[in-house]
Formats: sequence, C-alpha cells, structure tokens
Amino acid sequence: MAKIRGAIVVDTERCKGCELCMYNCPTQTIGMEHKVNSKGYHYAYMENPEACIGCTNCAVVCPDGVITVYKKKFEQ
Amino acid sequence: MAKIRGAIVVDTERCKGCELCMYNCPTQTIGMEHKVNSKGYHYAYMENPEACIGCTNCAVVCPDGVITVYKKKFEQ
Amino acid sequence: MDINEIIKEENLVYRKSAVLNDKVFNFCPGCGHGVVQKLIAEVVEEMNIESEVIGVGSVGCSVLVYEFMELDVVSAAHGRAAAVATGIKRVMPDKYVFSLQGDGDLAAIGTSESIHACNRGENITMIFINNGIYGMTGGQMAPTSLHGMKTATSPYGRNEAMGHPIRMSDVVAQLEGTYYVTRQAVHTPAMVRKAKKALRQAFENQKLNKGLSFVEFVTNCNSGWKLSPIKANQWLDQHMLPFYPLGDIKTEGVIVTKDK
Amino acid sequence: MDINEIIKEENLVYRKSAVLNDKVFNFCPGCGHGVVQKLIAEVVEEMNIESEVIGVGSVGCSVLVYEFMELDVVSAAHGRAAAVATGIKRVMPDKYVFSLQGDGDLAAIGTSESIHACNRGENITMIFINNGIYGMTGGQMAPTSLHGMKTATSPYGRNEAMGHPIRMSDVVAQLEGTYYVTRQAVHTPAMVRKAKKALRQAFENQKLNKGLSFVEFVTNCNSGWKLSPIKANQWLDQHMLPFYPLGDIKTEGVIVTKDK
Amino acid sequence: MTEEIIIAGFGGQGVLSMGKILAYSGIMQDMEVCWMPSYGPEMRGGTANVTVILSDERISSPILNEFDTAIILNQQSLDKFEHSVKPGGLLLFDNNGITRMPQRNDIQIYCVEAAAEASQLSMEKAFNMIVLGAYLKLKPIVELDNVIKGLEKSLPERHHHTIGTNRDAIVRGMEIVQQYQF
Amino acid sequence: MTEEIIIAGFGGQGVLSMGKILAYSGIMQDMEVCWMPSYGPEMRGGTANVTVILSDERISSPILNEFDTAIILNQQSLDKFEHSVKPGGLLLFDNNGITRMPQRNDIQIYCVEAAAEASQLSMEKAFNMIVLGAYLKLKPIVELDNVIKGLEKSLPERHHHTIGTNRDAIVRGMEIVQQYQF
Amino acid sequence: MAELRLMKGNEAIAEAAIRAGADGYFGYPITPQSEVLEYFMAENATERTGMVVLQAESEVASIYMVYGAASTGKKIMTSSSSPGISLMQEGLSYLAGAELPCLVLNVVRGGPGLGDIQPSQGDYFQSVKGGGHGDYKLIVLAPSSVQEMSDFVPLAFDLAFKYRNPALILADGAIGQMMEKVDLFEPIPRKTEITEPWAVKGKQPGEPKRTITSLDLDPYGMEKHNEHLQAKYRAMEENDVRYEAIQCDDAEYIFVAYGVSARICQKAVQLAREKGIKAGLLRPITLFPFPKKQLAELADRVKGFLAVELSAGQMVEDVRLAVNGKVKVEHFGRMGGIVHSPFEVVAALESKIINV
Amino acid sequence: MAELRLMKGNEAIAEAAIRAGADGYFGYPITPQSEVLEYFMAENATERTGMVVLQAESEVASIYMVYGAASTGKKIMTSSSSPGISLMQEGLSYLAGAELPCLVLNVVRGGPGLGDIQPSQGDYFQSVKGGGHGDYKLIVLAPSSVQEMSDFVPLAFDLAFKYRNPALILADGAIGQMMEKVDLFEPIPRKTEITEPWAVKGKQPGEPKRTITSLDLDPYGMEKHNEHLQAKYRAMEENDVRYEAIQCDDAEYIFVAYGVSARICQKAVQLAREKGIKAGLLRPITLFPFPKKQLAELADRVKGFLAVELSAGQMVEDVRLAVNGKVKVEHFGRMGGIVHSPFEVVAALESKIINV
Ligand SMILES: Cc1ncc(C[n+]2csc(CCOP(=O)(O)OP(=O)(O)O)c2C)c(N)n1
Ligand SMILES: Cc1ncc(C[n+]2csc(CCOP(=O)(O)OP(=O)(O)O)c2C)c(N)n1
Ligand code: SF4
Ligand code: SF4
Ligand code: SF4
Ligand code: SF4
Ligand code: SF4
Ligand code: SF4
Ligand SMILES: [Mg+2]
Ligand SMILES: [Mg+2]
Repeated sequence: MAKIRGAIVVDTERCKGCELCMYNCPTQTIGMEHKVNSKGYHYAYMENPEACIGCTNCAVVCPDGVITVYKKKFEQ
Repeated sequence: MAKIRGAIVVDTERCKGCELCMYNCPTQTIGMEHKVNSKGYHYAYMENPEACIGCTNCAVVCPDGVITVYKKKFEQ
Repeated sequence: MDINEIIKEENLVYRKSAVLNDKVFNFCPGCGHGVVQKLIAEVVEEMNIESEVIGVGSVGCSVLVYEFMELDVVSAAHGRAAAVATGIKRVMPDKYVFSLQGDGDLAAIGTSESIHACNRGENITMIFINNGIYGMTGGQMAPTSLHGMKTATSPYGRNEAMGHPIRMSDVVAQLEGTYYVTRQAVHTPAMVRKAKKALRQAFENQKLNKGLSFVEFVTNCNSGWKLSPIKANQWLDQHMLPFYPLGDIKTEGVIVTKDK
Repeated sequence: MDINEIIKEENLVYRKSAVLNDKVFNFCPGCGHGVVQKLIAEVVEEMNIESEVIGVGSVGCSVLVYEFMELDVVSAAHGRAAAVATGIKRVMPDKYVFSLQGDGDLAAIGTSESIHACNRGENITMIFINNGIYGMTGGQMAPTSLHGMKTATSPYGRNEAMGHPIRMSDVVAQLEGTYYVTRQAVHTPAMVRKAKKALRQAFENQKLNKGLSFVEFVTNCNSGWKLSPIKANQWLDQHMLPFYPLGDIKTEGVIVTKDK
Repeated sequence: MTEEIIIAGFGGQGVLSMGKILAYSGIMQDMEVCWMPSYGPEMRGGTANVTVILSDERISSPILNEFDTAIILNQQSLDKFEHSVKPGGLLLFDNNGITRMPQRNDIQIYCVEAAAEASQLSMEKAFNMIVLGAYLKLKPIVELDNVIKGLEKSLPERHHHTIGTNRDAIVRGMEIVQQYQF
Repeated sequence: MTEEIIIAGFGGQGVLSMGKILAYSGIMQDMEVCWMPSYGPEMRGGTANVTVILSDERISSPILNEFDTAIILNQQSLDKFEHSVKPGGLLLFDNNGITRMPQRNDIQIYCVEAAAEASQLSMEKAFNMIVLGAYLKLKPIVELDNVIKGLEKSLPERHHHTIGTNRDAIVRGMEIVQQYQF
Repeated sequence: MAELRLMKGNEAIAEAAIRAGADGYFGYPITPQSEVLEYFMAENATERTGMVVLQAESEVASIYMVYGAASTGKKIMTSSSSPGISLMQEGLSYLAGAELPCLVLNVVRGGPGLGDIQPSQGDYFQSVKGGGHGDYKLIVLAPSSVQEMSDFVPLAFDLAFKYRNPALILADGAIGQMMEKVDLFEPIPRKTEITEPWAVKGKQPGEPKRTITSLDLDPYGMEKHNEHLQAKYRAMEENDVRYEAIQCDDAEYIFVAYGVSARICQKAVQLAREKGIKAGLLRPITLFPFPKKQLAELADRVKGFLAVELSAGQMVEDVRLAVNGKVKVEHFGRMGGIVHSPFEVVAALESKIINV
Repeated sequence: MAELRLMKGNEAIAEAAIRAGADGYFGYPITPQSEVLEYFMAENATERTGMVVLQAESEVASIYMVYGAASTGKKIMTSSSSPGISLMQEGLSYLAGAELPCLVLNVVRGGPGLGDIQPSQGDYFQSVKGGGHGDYKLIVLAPSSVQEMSDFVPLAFDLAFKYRNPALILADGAIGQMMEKVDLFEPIPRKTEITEPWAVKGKQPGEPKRTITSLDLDPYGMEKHNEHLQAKYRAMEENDVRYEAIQCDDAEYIFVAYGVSARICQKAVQLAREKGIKAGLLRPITLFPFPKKQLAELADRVKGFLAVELSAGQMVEDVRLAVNGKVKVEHFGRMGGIVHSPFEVVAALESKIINV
C-alpha cells in the first residue's frame, strides 16, 4: 500500500504568527514556535512532521504566502 | 333631468400653446387660437363652449397651470 | 345659456394651487416638469403644510423651482440634492423635506448621494423626473436614455458601449432604507390623478416617520426628444413606458411582486 | 524517514506564486487581503497573462498592491478604481484589467463609479474586499458594517440612523451590464479553492469580451474587529456570512434564482 | 471696414443660422468674422440672438454693447436692442407681431415683411433668407455670390438642394425691403 | 527645564499610553507638555513611537530630530533611534529580543528587563509601567504622586482599580533598572 | 464647565464643537483627522447636546449635507484632510456663493495626490485663494496649538455667522495628532431658536419665502451679487485680521509662519537671538484676511522677511504682495511631511536673507 | 488635410483633438462647453481615427477615467466648465502627483457656486495656484481666439508629454461659444506604438514592472518626489513661457490680459492711442509658467500696469509679484458674466493708473 507523506517549509522571517495554518491543518501537524522572529512574531513550524499529508490547506489559507508544501508517495 | 355644464378660463398670456389640453379634452371643447400672445404662442380657447362638461382633464394636464375650470349643474 | 353663469367662484372645480405664484414656468411648452411642480404644490396645499415644508431643488430644468413655489427652498448643486436634503432633515426632523431631481442629476452625477440617502432611509420624499435625457443642457444622453435613443451626445442612437438605461427606482427599491418606491407619469389626466395620490402618500409617510419615499415620474422632454408635446407623449407611451412600467415598486417597505 | 526526502523540487505541491515578489505584505497577521492577493497572482500566473494584465489599486489596506505584485499597476484615488479601470480598458481593450477595492472604497465614496462601470458593462474584473469596515484608516464603520457592529465611528454599535448594511453584489447584479457576480470567502481551504475558480472565471470572461465580472470576497479585518485572526474568522462565519451569503449571484448575465 | 450686427428674434426663427451664413459669406470674401450667440437655458422658448462681426482687421471684442446694425424679428428683441444701435446705424425689422413700433429718429429704420412674404410664397423655411436679403440690400458688405458660397459651406451636403430656394428668398428680400414710415 | 523623550517599540507594548501617562503627570506638576505619536498605517504590525516633551516654558516644535532620552523596546527602534539621542543624553532599553546591543559611548545607557520581570510577576499589562518606573528613577522630572494623578486622569474610571498594580510596577521598575555594561 | 485636559488636536476641536453648541457634524474618515468623527461618536455628542453627527458616504456628500444643514441657520461643521478637502471645492464655492456660514476643518497632510499622511502646509493656496471656481473667499484660521484648536471653534462660528461665510480651520497632521494640555471653555448651550432671517424653516404665513441659492442667470444680477461678496471680503480685511507678533518690536528680520511652522519659528527666534541676530516672528492667525497691513508696516523698518512653511512656497506670495518690494522676502520650507527644525530655519535666514 | 472653417471654439478644440491624434476623451456635459463632447459624437471621432469617446457619469469619473487612460501613455483629454472643474481638483492633484500628461479644458463661466453660464475668468487662481491639495502646478494655456483653441491642442499635448504633467486650456464662455474662422492644421496620425517608458501596458518579460502612483508613505521619499516636481516647474518657467506683446515697445502703460479680455484690451490699446495715451498689451499665453521676467523688464521702463480680467482680481497678483513694487499695478474687472467694453478699460486705465 502506498502512503502519502507531506512536508511544509515555513519562511519563518515572513511568518506573522496568525495561526491560521495551524487552525486549518486537518492533521494537527503545525504548532507555533515559542521563539519570535525579528518582527516579534511567534512563527509556525511542523510540530508533528510525520502527520503531514501534504494537503496544502495550510499554505492555501496562509495570508502571507509563507508556506511551501511538498508531497511524496511512498511505497510501504 | 339635470345637465352638467362646464367652462374653462384660459390665462392666454401664460399659455404656451402646447395643445395638451386640446388633445386631452374628451369633448373637443378646446381649440387653438390663430392669433399669438405676446410670447408668440397660439393659445388655447373654448372652441365649442357648450361641449364642456367641466371634467378638469384639460386643467389637470396643462403643464403651466393656465386653465381654471368651473362646473355647474343645471336643471333642465 | 351664458357662460358667465358658469364662471363663478362657487362653481370653481380646478385652479392652479396657491402655493404656486404667478411667474411663468421656465419650461418648454408641454413639458412634464410643469405638471409635477403643480402636483407638489397641490399636495402641499391640501395637506396644509406650507409652513413646514423645505424643498430642495437641483440642477436641471427644474432648477428654478424656488422661483415658482411659495415655499422655502434650498437649491442644491448638480447631483447633490439627496445629500442636501439629508443635511436639512437631520437637523430639522420635524419639517417635511422633499427633493426634486432630474435623471441626469439623480442617476448620473448624483448616483452615490441618491443611493446612500435611500440606503440610510432618510425620512424624506425624493421626487425623480425621468425624461430620459439631460433637458437643461440641451438634450444630451442621460443614464436613463433608452437604447437607440438619439440625443445630442448619441446622435446615431445610444449603443451598448455607452451603457444601459438604468431603472433607478428598481435599484433603490432593493435597499433596506426605502419604504415606498413608485413610478408614475403625468401626461394623461388619469395618470396625473394617480400620480398625485402617490405623491401625497410619499408626503404622508414623512409625517409617520416611515423612512424614504421615492417617487419617479416618467415625463417627456419634447425639446430634447425633438418632438411636439403631443408626439412626445405618444413616444413616451410607446417607448419609455414599456421599459419603465408604471406602478408601485415597493410599498410599506416591501417590494411588490411582479407576477400579481 | 527523513523529511528532506520529501522537501524536493519534484515533490512540490504548493508555493507562493512567482507573480508575487519577496516583499512582506503590509497586512496585519491573518488578514484576508493577503489571501486575495495571492489568488490574483495565482490566476494571472496560471493563465500566463502577466504581460497582458494591468491592475488598478485603490486606497485601503490593499493600497500597496503595486509593491507586492510583479505586474503593471495603476494606483487610483479613494473610490475611483472603477473609473480608472474604465479609462485603461477603453484605450487598451486587449489587456486584462482588474481593480481591487475595499468596501469603503467601492461601496461608500466610490458608489457612483462602481455602479456606472457595472452598468456600462465595462469588460473588466472588479474585485471587492468586503470586510465590513474601513481597515486602513483604523476601523471606522463601512457601508457594509453589520447592524450592531462596533467600530471606531459606531463605538456603541451601528444603528439604523447610520444606515443599513448594503449588499453591493446584489445591487450590481441588478444592472444589465454585469455578466458575472459572485460572492466568495477565503478563510478556509475549501473556500479559497472555490474562490480561486470564481476569480479565474472572472478573468476568463474578459478574454471572451463578456462584460463586467464582479467578485466579492467577504474577509476578516481582525484588527478593525479587534479579534484574533481565528476568532475573527469565526465571527465572520457566524455574522457576516448569514447576511452576505456565499455563491454565484449572477452567471452568464442572468441572476441566479435563490429558491434553487 | 467693420460691421457689427445683432440679429434677434424667437428661437426657431433661424436667427443663429442666418448669422452663421452671414459669417461664412464674410469668410468667402476673406474677411475676419466673429459670430457670438446668446446661449444657455434662457434661450428656451425665449429670445435667441447672435452678434456677427465682419471686418477687414483682426476682431477685438466678440461681445458688444452697441451695434452698427440691429436685425429684429420680434417685440421682445425690439424692446431690448433698439437702444443699442449706434447713432446713424441701421435697424431692420419685420413688423409681424410688433405692437410697439421703433421710436428712434437718429438711426435708419427699415422694415421687411418677411414673415408675411414667406407664408405667401410658401417658403416658411427661407424666412430668414428673406431677412438676410433685405439686410444685404441695405448693407451690401458681402456679395451675393459669396453668400451662396457661404450657404454651401454652412449647410450640410444633404441640404444643398435648397440653395436655389434660398437664393430666391434672398433676392426677394432685397426687393421688398423698405424704409419705415413713422 | 525641558525634557525631550522618544519612546519606541512594537505596537501593543503600551508605548503610546506610557507617553500619555508621562504627559499627564507633567500637567499635574504644572508643566507644559506635548505628546506626538507616529501615526498612520505604518503603525500596523510595525513599530509605534511617541515623542513626549515636558517643559517649564511654552513648547515650540512638537516634532524633534534629537532627544534627551530615548526609551527603546525593540530592535527596530534601537536601530532607528540610537543615533537620535543627544550627546550626553540617556538611552534606556529593555534587552528582551534585542540582538544588536547599543554602541554609543557618548551617552548614558541603561537597561531594564521589564518584559522578563512583568512575565515573572504575571503583570504583563503593567510592562510599560515598569519601564516608566525605570525612566523616572533615572530622570525624576515628575514626582511619583503626580504620576499617580496622571494615571487617574488618563485611565477611564473603570480601570482605576488597576492603579495600585501600576504603582507597584513603577516602583519595581525603579528598583531593577541598571547601567548597561558593554 | 471649563476644564483642563490632555487632548489631541482632533479631539479638542470635536470637544470644542460640542461645547460651542454645534448643531451638526457630517464627515468622512481620513487620516490624520479621523479622531474628530470618532470623538463625537465615542463622546455620544448627540446625547450630550442633541447635536446631529452623521458619517457621510463621501466628502462630496459631507459638504453638501453641510450645505443643506447650514441653510437652516444652524451651526454646522465638517472635517477632512487634503484629498477630501479637494473633493469639497465645488461645495465650498457653492457655500460661499450662497452665503452659508459653516465650519470646515482641514488637517493637512503631504501631497500632491495620495501623498502621505504626515504634516504639511501645502494647501495654503487652496484655502486662501479659492480652490473652487469663481471669486470667493473663505475665512481661514490657522491654529498652532491644541489650545487654539479648541479656542478657534467658537471664533470660527462667530465669524462665519457674522459674515454669512464658510470658515476654514487650516491645521496640519502635527496639530491634529499631538496632545497638549487644553483649557476647555465653558459650554455654550445649543440655540433652540434660529434667528437668522435668511434661514429656511418652512415659509411662515405673512413672511416672504426664503431661498438659498448661488444661481442668478442674469449676469447683471450675478455681478451685483459678486460685488456684494467682495464688499464683505473687504470688510473682513478691515475688521477681522488676527495675528501674533513675537519679538517684532526691535527685530531686524522677521519670520512669517503659521500653524506648526510658527512654533518652530518661535524656537528659531530664540536660537537666532542667542546668535545675536535680532529676529522676530509674525504669526498670521487669520490667513484670510491676511495681515497685509501689519507686514507692510514692518517692511518699513526691518531688513528682510523669511516665510517659513511646510510647502514649496505658498504663503510667501502673500508676504511679498504685502511687502511690495520694499525689502527682501524669501521662502524656506520642507515638503512631503518633513517638518523643519529650528536650526534649519535659522540657517535659512542666514543664507537666504542676511548673508546675501 | 488643412482646412479653413467657421467654427465654435468648443467645436474647434474637439476637431483639433481628433487631428492631433488624441486617443481618448472622457467628459460630462455642462454649459457652455457641451459642444465638445457633442462634436466628437456627431463627427464620429471613433470611426475617424479610432479615438475613444465616452460620456462619463460625472466629472469626478471623467477625471479618473483620464487618469487611468493617461497611465497608458496615450493622449487623453477631458473638458468641463467651472463647477465641473472644481469637482476634478482632487483628480488634478493626483494627475500632477503621479506625473501623468493629459489635457483638460475649462470653459469658465460666472461663479461662485452655480453662478451663471456667461463668460468669466474667475477660475484663474484655481488654475495656476492649484485648486487641489499639495504643491503642484498645471501647465496653463489661455487661448484668445477660436484659432488658438485649435492650435493649443497639439501644443498642450506636447508640453504635457514633455514634462509628464497635466495641461489645462483655460478658456471662457465667449471663446467656447463664438464662431470664428479657423485654419485647421494637418491631421497628425494617432500613435499606435506607445514609447513612454513609464506607461503601463502589462509587465513585459525582462523589463521592470511599471507603477503609476502618487503615494509615498515615507516622508523623505515624498519630499524627494516633491523636489523633483518643483524642479520640473522651474524648468517650465525657464523654457516654456509664452506671451504676446502688442505695442509694448514704446508703451508707457501696459494692459495685462489673457483670453477674451486680451481681445478687448487690444481694442483698448487702439482707443487709448487714439486719445494720445501710449498703451500696450502684454498677453500671457501661458498663465503657468507666467511671463514674470517679461513683466519685470517692462516694469523698468513703463509707468504702470493695469491687469484686466473678468474677475475680482486674480491674475493681478501675479503681475504684482512680477513687478515687485517698481511701479503701480492695478486691477480692472467685471464679474458674473459681464464682459467689459474697451471704453471702460481705457477709462479704468485713466482713473486707476494715469490720473492718480
Ligand atoms: C457639476 C456640474 N456638472 C454639470 C452641470 C451641467 N448640467 C446642468 S443640468 C444637467 C443635466 C440636466 O439633466 P437632468 O438632471 O436629467 O434634468 P432635466 O433638465 O432633464 O430635467 C447638467 C449636466 C452642472 N451644472 N454642474
Ligand atoms: C478622498 C479620500 N477620502 C478618505 C480617504 C481615507 N481613506 C483611506 S482608505 C479609507 C477606507 C478604507 O476602507 P476600505 O475601502 O474598506 O478598505 P480596507 O482598508 O478595509 O481594505 C479611507 C476612508 C482617502 N484616502 N481619500
Ligand atoms: S499540508 Fe496539510 S497536513 Fe501538511 S501541514 Fe499543511 S495543512 Fe497540515
Ligand atoms: S498562516 Fe502563514 S503567517 Fe499565519 S502563522 Fe501560518 S505560516 Fe505564519
Ligand atoms: S373641463 Fe373637460 S370638457 Fe371642459 S374643456 Fe377641459 S377637458 Fe374639455
Ligand atoms: S395645456 Fe396649457 S399651456 Fe398647453 S395649450 Fe393648453 S392651456 Fe396652453
Ligand atoms: S428642455 Fe425638456 S425637460 Fe427641459 S423644459 Fe424643455 S422639454 Fe422640459
Ligand atoms: S487593518 Fe484590517 S483589513 Fe487592514 S490589513 Fe489589518 S486586518 Fe487587514
Ligand atoms: Mg432629464
Ligand atoms: Mg474594508
């Protein structure tokens, strides 16, 4: 059976910490960093990287175009 | 039997000769004078005075409020 | 029988309203503007509210309304009558305020003011003379000019590139603030009588604080249309009324359904 | 399994459009404006029409659109984007012209220009960001603010005396010149995807010379509403969408009947 | 030579076009010309008038208070412009509808019964050309040929067939004009 | 005496209200005061700053290029305003989030770890009052009593219950401020 | 009652309008003056005094709401900033033509066009020469402190009603946004009875009707009306010039500046005097009527004038017209929202006037 | 081809626009200039040259359609009369700020307010000082004949593109409505290829994108932009002043007048000389840039100036600024649509300048 795995890359310096990606991720992949970026924002990161299915929901709703999404089918 | 008779008074100096009264009179009472008033307009007058039934149609449509209408019931 | 037996004060059945003075209207012969001004005067006189009325004139053939009516009148800039009326009514809520505008005034340059006064539901009476043309300035195309209509600025007929004729009454009827929207005409005696009732209604609504009443009159501009007054009224019947059908569009805040 | 096996160019499924440059949007965190700008960029990129697009910005939070998009853009005065877009499109009929306006811009000060561009059926795409408030100037009441909504100029809630919230899409759908009118939102992934289709449609219509396409986006202004982005989107669902329901309002020049 | 003329009457009497033809005639004769109408809403239903200036030199003011000639076609215009004729100047009028006749005795006064003549000849449309003819008889500042050329220029192609009639009307006007007898 | 101060940080750090309280305190002490914020859309998400002037005389320009004191609450503001402190003047900063430390050696530099302290004491809302306390320790131009009066004036009635906490925060700020060690 | 407060200029003017018994405010938001409308709303002006406050759909609508409301003889106000005031130019010409008193506030920002939102004085010409069409004048007052933002409200209304003419308060982003302490005057109750004979209120039996218009199709009538207006403007110049002279008595050089520039020049006077330059400041308070006579008198005894404005040089023309060539008049100004420092101003005096 | 015709000024300017290769006209009817739009429509300009002609819903819309269309580097025009031009003031400030070339015609009528529709020159200040907000200038040309209504169209477009600045043709009801003979210039074909590097046309691959805006939120950027604009205006003053001097060489007294007033003054010069008064006429053709230098030079050798305008006195201020007190400068004008007679003008010269 093939398994779909995804991954996101967050441009942390551009992230404004709005949390909309986190809220809209169906797999609870995303969390917010405790640290802030140079603008003072807590930025998004993959808290549970293995959960990501590459659905792009987070990237699609991100108002700042901060997230890039990758997806790969793995044969198990 | 009672008969309704009407009469109109045209303020000839204010009449602009638009003919709308004539056109809207149900009894063909009104005609246009050949003479013109000081503004150069042919003005309305009672061509067939006996025909008037005092319905006020002419006065109601006259855009310049030129016509005054009177009406009287006569016992025949 | 002597006609002078009839022409006596006690037999009087119609005379120009006393709210109009003796100046001769500046309108062209046969122009519908005159009838509307007469109706306003009659309604004000019949309601006996001369001392409580403030009129708002606009720029168009009716610009001199203040000359002819024995009422307090404020003359607005082109298109701004609805804003001017708003200003007056807001600080004088107990007065009757009406505005009188042409189609160029209300539906072109004044679109925004008209729409927003309607949307705010200002408790005023907006009177709208739709003659499908800019009368005063010499017969240019108006937003309400019909397709194909020849005007000074559409000498070969209005075409699609110039925009579509707009039914302002239907547009403002969509807005929550309008309470009464009606379209009338004044070129036959029956229409005049009906129109007067509508206008009276619009003024009565103010007394009851009902919000905005919008009374459209489809009239001729025989000069602009380059027809005799009688021909112009016939053209009005044949062309304007099919596109601008008469009747109430919204009553008591509810749009009248068309299927009835 | 190493995440770097996934993060490879050949596995890429989503990246910010290349029509957007690297400058950081001036919007507040979580603002819907950003998503709309992304969608415009994506549609333009996918249609491969960068070199044929002229954008028209307006005054509101999206005023700096010319900073962020790698497109030729003309920045209009407050409220006048529809007129500016008209001017451009009329002399450049082969270009794609879109305008991007807020609700204050399009439905307050720009009412007249908006209505008449729609009524003329200008062959352009009008994009309308309805966030129920004046975002840029600090959260004042907009014509689209809901009843009871607290803003900087209605601190105790919008009341009737301040006018009613206006559904501009429904108003312009009444006009003959509009070909496509739709209301969309962008705060859930599904909505964003749907909205993008609508926007694409609106651009495609230009190619086919269909007349005016009007795309409303109901978005949050979390700063103006004084809510966190997530809370703001919830409020949007609960309050804005019932009053501004999503979906196509007019397609192919015909109003979509609501009973379906 | 400079001739400053006012032509005044009802709207619809062809006042403006008469002035225009006169001006075009002047151009045909290489003169400087200026045609300045009254304009705006007050024209509606009321009077129309136009100032025409023909001159050998550059024309200064297009707006005048005094005229060499006044061509008057109704009572209101007579009331308004009789006093604007320069002493020694010309007043030409059509007495149709005139109730109060001209009074001045320091100017030349001529009458042309153009309205009557036009209706008699069933050439109502050429009424203003009869008046023009009368004027040209009194002040032959432009030649008839140039007037015809002026007509050609000022009329749209589709009306050129009327030029013959207009010419006749002008000639008729020249014939019937006469000094006004107090 | 005239004291010209810039207070700068993120929006949301209470920069403007701190300035306002300072200004009100000045009024309570019969001084002339002026409070001039940066304003407009660039505030959004970015930095906020305010100029406060306290003086015994009529205040001339409300807009300044140089300051006696700069109170700095983030990196961007440090970058922007470090060089605007007059030689010999005061720079007071909170080192939270600061990555490039102040460089000048012709001014007095003090540090107050107000953010850390506020979170430790769970009085995040009074963060700016800790900073204010630190400043007043270094430049006691207004008396604490007058600051409290200023607070009363500038806070709406319904927030007057917080005045005690604010007072504590000010006092705490006075205690923890210390000279910055290069 | 009278009261001491720390307020923004924009807030002070709104509070002053409430206290001055204003009957109506109509306006549209724009930075840097949105606080005016916001203050009225937050303060619930309508409940406090019965004053009407309405957010209009645009500046064009605002000024015509003012036109309508002012026709009733009441105290009516609007406010905006540069682009919005440009949109009101037709309306201002109408208000002046129809002789309606009202109060307009312009909190000027950097232009032209959308420009920026920082303080500027680039709208001087528009304000005093007439940005609208035709020959008309506004009464123009230039506050240079928050206190004056408050004090000039009743003054502006008084002058507006005295002359039946719109009055403009010309401020700038700095004056609007900054807070200073302000001594608020005792509230004046709103007038319930309108006594202006020209004001519309419904034609009363036995009284002639009232008409508010600026139209007269007869050019002779129109000229007469214009002559009447001009006579009024001359009366303003005769009777209502206001200015402040600071250290002018022994001055050899005079700064002429209004609004925020005047504050900077006040400092510049001090700096110049420290340097041994005998400088003074003439601050016009009324920009129209302009203190021509005062400047002309000074011109007889000083060596030069420096007009200091946040503009490319606008008021300097009025200074030159007043000085009429007697001594040198130069201009110094910054643009686009930059405010000059007192040092720059002194340097400009030296380089442009003294050392040439 | 070139052609001699009898035309109204309003018609001539429309015909000239077609011949000058104008690409677009957007306008709204208003007396006394509605013939402009009417002529384009009747002449079917679109068929003749492909020029776009659109009746806008208002003057505000017109000027912003111009703004949009002008952004593409094409030759765009609008026209109106006084109240309509007032409504365009915001737009004009934007056009100047964004540096867009275009042509605006104002056929001035009597003001203020609705006024009347007779000829006036009461919009001079608005035109040359800036009726909109901020520091900006329009290039202002004042035709005094129908011929110039035609000739100034290509000239105005040239200047507008040379400086990337809006140009205004300031006419009046008389010039617009009167017919004169006009020698129409040879048509210039419409440009098909836009070469202006700043014009938007869609971002081309490899080229930087183009932005048309007047916004710069950074005041230092905004000031720089303003300095750039001011430099441009100075260049106009240096290089593009136009005027006509009539019998000035030996004159002792100079009338200064533009447009229709200049024609009347020409007659007045003649009348004055018949009376033995050595009068001359300086007619500014460009009102901005104003012929300051020429007036200053004349001021060194004449005894006085009379500015003759159909206004309460507007251009006279620019004359005074140029003359700078050297000799007497007075104003004579009629208002509200009345046009002065040459006799009145001579009488005014005698009473205001010579016999005092
Ligand atoms: C700002 C402005 N623009 C244009 C005009 C010119 N104008 C006067 S009336 C009018 C249109 C009149 O048409 P409408 O409103 O339909 O009235 P009507 O005369 O047909 O009754 C126009 C364009 C003006 N006076 N002011
Ligand atoms: C003529 C004019 N009036 C007012 C303004 C001030 N202003 C700028 S943006 C704006 C409203 C913005 O609201 P909206 O259009 O809803 O856009 P948003 O920021 O909410 O996206 C206003 C009133 C202006 N710039 N110009
Ligand atoms: S791609 Fe989908 S699953 Fe992965 S983080 Fe984004 S929303 Fe979550
Ligand atoms: S949605 Fe975008 S900006 Fe918001 S937190 Fe996620 S990555 Fe950051
Ligand atoms: S009253 Fe009736 S019947 Fe008599 S004239 Fe008038 S319309 Fe005719
Ligand atoms: S309707 Fe009136 S104006 Fe017309 S002809 Fe009859 S009376 Fe005269
Ligand atoms: S122009 Fe038309 S609308 Fe105006 S008065 Fe004449 S007919 Fe009536
Ligand atoms: S103010 Fe509102 S609309 Fe503007 S960027 Fe912030 S959230 Fe978005
Ligand atoms: Mg009409
Ligand atoms: Mg908004």
